[in-house]
Amino acid sequence: MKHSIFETLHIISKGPSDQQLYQNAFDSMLEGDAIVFTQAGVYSLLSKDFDFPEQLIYALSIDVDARGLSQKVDKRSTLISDAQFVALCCQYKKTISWF
Amino acid sequence: MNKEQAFSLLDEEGYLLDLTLWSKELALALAAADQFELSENHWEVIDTIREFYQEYQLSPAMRPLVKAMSIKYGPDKGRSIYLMKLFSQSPPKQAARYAGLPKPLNCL
Amino acid sequence: MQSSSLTEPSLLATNMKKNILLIVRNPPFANSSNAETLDIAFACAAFDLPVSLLFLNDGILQLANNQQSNLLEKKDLTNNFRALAMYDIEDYFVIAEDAQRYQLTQNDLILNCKIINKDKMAALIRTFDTVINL
Amino acid sequence: MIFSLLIYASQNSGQAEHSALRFTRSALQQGHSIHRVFFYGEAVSACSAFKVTPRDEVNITEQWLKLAQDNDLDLVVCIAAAVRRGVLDQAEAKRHQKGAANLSDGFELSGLGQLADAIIVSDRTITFGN
Repeated sequence: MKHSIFETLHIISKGPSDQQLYQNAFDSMLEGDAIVFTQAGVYSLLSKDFDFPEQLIYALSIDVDARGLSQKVDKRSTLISDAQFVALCCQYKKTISWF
Repeated sequence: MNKEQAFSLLDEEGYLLDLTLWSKELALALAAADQFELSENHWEVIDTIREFYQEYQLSPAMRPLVKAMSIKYGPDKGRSIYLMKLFSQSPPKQAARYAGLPKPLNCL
Repeated sequence: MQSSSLTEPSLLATNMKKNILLIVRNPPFANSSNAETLDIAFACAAFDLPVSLLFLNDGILQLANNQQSNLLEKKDLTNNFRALAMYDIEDYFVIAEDAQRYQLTQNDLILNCKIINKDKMAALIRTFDTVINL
Repeated sequence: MIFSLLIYASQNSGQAEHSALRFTRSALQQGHSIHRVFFYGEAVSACSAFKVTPRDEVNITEQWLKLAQDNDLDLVVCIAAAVRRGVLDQAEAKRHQKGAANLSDGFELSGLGQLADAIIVSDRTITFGN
């Protein structure tokens, strides 16, 4: 793990067509934050030209698989299990849910 | 207003069903039914809580009621211990009942 | 990824007060989230938790004065929002870019808000222990 | 760690409630404790005993109840949000003079103070919505 500070974990569960929500979420991020895409949020991993912020990007693998996206996800993201999701919530100081 | 007339206007918990039907006589009848005497000090609280509702459309919890009393009558009366002495039950609930207001939210 | 450390004691010391940020993002009359966020603020105040509010994006529209919700046969939430000060909640933020988008100035708002630029928002959010964003 | 969950969406409006259930299971499996699961907003519909789930679909209310029984979970439903949406326990049904109560056994109606308490007591309070 390159990063050593774990500040806010942003849990984004809406798809990227909700541009305003994404803008608000990205505007609220700083160094040390990370994103977990869950639910429809995992559709963000589809678009090749999607403008990810610099933060670490995770996606809940069950939500990716359920949507048939496992072969198509953006390689900049890391797929995580439920257990790893819980572990991230412990590791980061707080979570903010965006939906 | 007698007890039966007053009680016919209340819900199961004793709060006024139609807020526009409040009157001082109703408050007196409710207090009498509780064997509770409303002094000048009690009326100050009832007036304050009614004004609070007018202003904010909310029945206040303890903290804002204390603050409203403090603003209107000064720090001696703007203290929770003062309100607790005046009202035997929870002051925000009891005063709201006599004042003909809805039960305060977030009563735990 | 590191595994969580289960041996680590609970991070919360018993008397430590967490500060809470409630984000209001919806316009008036949209759904119940603004009212339900406000009710969380009142409940936290009863527990002496320090609460701040950030009116983000369309949330700023909730603060616009001269609303007449009675025309829609709705209870006026702006009166309820003004009650926050009576619960000793007086820390309100709006984003300058949102105010500009809707041509709102401090004089148009029912609460006395701190107006911050969008690029200061992330730093603001970082100062809170708990964020609720309904 | 001590977690609490704030669920703010119903099973019918998306996936959030299921996500919350999975999170709770996983946290418990890893030895964390769940101080409280607080159902707010549309999530109160999870707690209606009058809800009928088709036989070939998963009944999420039953899953919560099973998880709660096995792990002694505190499932609290916001009383104001619930009453507004027609989810009543015996006391509320009587108070509001409704014909029947429909809060599922295993859930408790209570005030938002329970959420404030959960925030104070828990290391993390995680919101699930959609």
